Amino acid sequence: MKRSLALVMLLASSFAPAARAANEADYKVAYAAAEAASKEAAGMRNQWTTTLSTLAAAKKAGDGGDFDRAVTAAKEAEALAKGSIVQATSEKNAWKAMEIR
Amino acid sequence: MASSIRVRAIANGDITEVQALIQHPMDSGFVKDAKGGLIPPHFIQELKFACNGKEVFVADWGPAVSKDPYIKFSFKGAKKGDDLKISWTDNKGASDETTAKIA
Amino acid sequence: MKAGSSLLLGSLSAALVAFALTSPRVVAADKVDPAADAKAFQNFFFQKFPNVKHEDFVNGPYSMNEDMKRQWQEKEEFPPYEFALDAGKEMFSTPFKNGKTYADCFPNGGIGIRQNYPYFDTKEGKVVTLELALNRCREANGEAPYSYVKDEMASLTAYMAFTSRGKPMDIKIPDDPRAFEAFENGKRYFYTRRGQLNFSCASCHVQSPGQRIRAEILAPALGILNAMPIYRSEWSGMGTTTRRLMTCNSQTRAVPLEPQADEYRDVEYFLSYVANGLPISGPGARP
Amino acid sequence: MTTHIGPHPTRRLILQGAVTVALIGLGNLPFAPARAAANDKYPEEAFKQKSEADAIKALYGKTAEPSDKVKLDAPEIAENGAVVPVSVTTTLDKVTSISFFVAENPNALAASYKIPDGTMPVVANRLKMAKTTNVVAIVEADGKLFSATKEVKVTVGGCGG
Repeated sequence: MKRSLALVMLLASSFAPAARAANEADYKVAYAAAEAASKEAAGMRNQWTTTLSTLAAAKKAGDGGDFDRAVTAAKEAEALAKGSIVQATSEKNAWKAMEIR
Repeated sequence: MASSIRVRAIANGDITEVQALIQHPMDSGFVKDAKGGLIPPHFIQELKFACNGKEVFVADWGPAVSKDPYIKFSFKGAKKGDDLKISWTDNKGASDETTAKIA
Repeated sequence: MKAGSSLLLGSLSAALVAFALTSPRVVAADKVDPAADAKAFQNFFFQKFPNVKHEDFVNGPYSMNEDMKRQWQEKEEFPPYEFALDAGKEMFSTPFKNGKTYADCFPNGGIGIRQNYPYFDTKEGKVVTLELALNRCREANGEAPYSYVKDEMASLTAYMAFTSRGKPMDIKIPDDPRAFEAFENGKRYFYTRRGQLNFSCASCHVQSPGQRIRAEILAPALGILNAMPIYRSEWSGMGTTTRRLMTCNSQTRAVPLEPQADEYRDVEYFLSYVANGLPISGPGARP
Repeated sequence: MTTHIGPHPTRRLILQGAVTVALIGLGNLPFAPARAAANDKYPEEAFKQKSEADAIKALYGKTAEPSDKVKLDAPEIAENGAVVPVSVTTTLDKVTSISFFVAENPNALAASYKIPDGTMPVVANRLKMAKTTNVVAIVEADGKLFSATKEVKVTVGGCGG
């Protein structure tokens, strides 16, 4: 029993470094990706209000040094921006389904 | 500046029906402005209607009366052409009054 | 933002992509036929609400619910837009610094012409709405333009609408391919889903008019702009067509476009054209 | 009042007792005209009260009993909490005052109207309601209070943004 426990401890610790706190570099990368996606959505004139508010939250957390929260929010903003891009692309034709003919 | 009081008084027989709409913010003091600050209370407290020298209707209002307040009532003892005097004062001491002819 | 919403997002985008691929009715190139569109649009509502009188559709939610209609008729005895109307009338006749007035910018002195707006300007090749024309008139006479979402613009359009009350909407589409394209662009905007809530105008105003969205009853899309501008109790103030379109966008969590953007002008053109024949009922009072 | 043990405590006590009784009695008297006078003055106190019961007491100094002779007209679901059309009419006669209360507003009393004789006991107005609650109309007829109550549902509109 004791040996397997040690094994588990070893495994857990080896993962530990990967989940270390995000630092400024991680935040910068995540924020840049989110911002690019948001710009693309704006270019398609289909930005979501929640993309902008989440992006702002990411920036606020980032400026405040809370990089964990900032990276999470930046990833969230990127996902929202990507969602609006998919929506705009698919709606190019999907709108006809609801048209009164 | 046009009066803040719009009034319509129509006599049919001995009964005169009066409707009035008054331009006033009627701020209750519970509402926040865009920047999150409370808008101070600013509402009409007293509204009086008088005809032929007699008070025919007096309203005591609180902040729960809607913006641009509206009121409708009727009274006896007046006829077409009589003057109906309307006046109000608010909690900041501002006031306005107007006189309307009964149609 | 809760992690749950990104989950929702993943499923949303997947569903969207699947939906696009399988949509059977994607027709290669539709011939744009506004007249047929208008007929189909009106018949859809006439059949969906057989006991609503055709001209009543312009009363929005009040054509859909008796209790709301009663509240509205009580308010109409002395409507809250009364002050905006008086202010608009006064502004309309107050000369600019150069002595001219709005009457000089509009056919028939601007009286009783609201039903012809928006129109397609063949010189400019674009739709011109009443609000845009008013600001262009101000600029042409050396005056600063008004905000498209504030009281001055609402008062002016309220007065011009009032002078056309009861006249049937009469929007024309000139024989100009750009006009047909503007109409089609407006129609596309009307049916396109947007915002994180993924609603199009049609999701509410075609699929579920008469039903409640919390306290409010949804208005039918037919004649929905005939009552503009409207005094909304929710805003406790006047609202122009621009303000209504922009607030609808943000309600579905879509970032609004700039006022008088082409999309807004075209969707106004589309919605007004398909309501041809229905009376102008502006200015209106709404929840 | 300090009780003072004097030669004839009981007589003194009786005397003091009598005086206070008189005062209380008097207290009512000036109070009555004061209330009548209060009618002309803006009922500041009543508008400050939180609950509807306190507001009614502050305004009229007595309680009301429901009566089907008071017809209160208010919507089932308010189109919008900021502008709720409410009106009352009654077949009672000698009506001197009509008031409206919104039970769960920050302050219950919304509006109070004085009805001089010759004026019909009918009033329509538009009130603000903070949330779904009871609207109460009180009619003072021939010195007695009668009431009618109706619940009005209030919520926001739209899909919220």
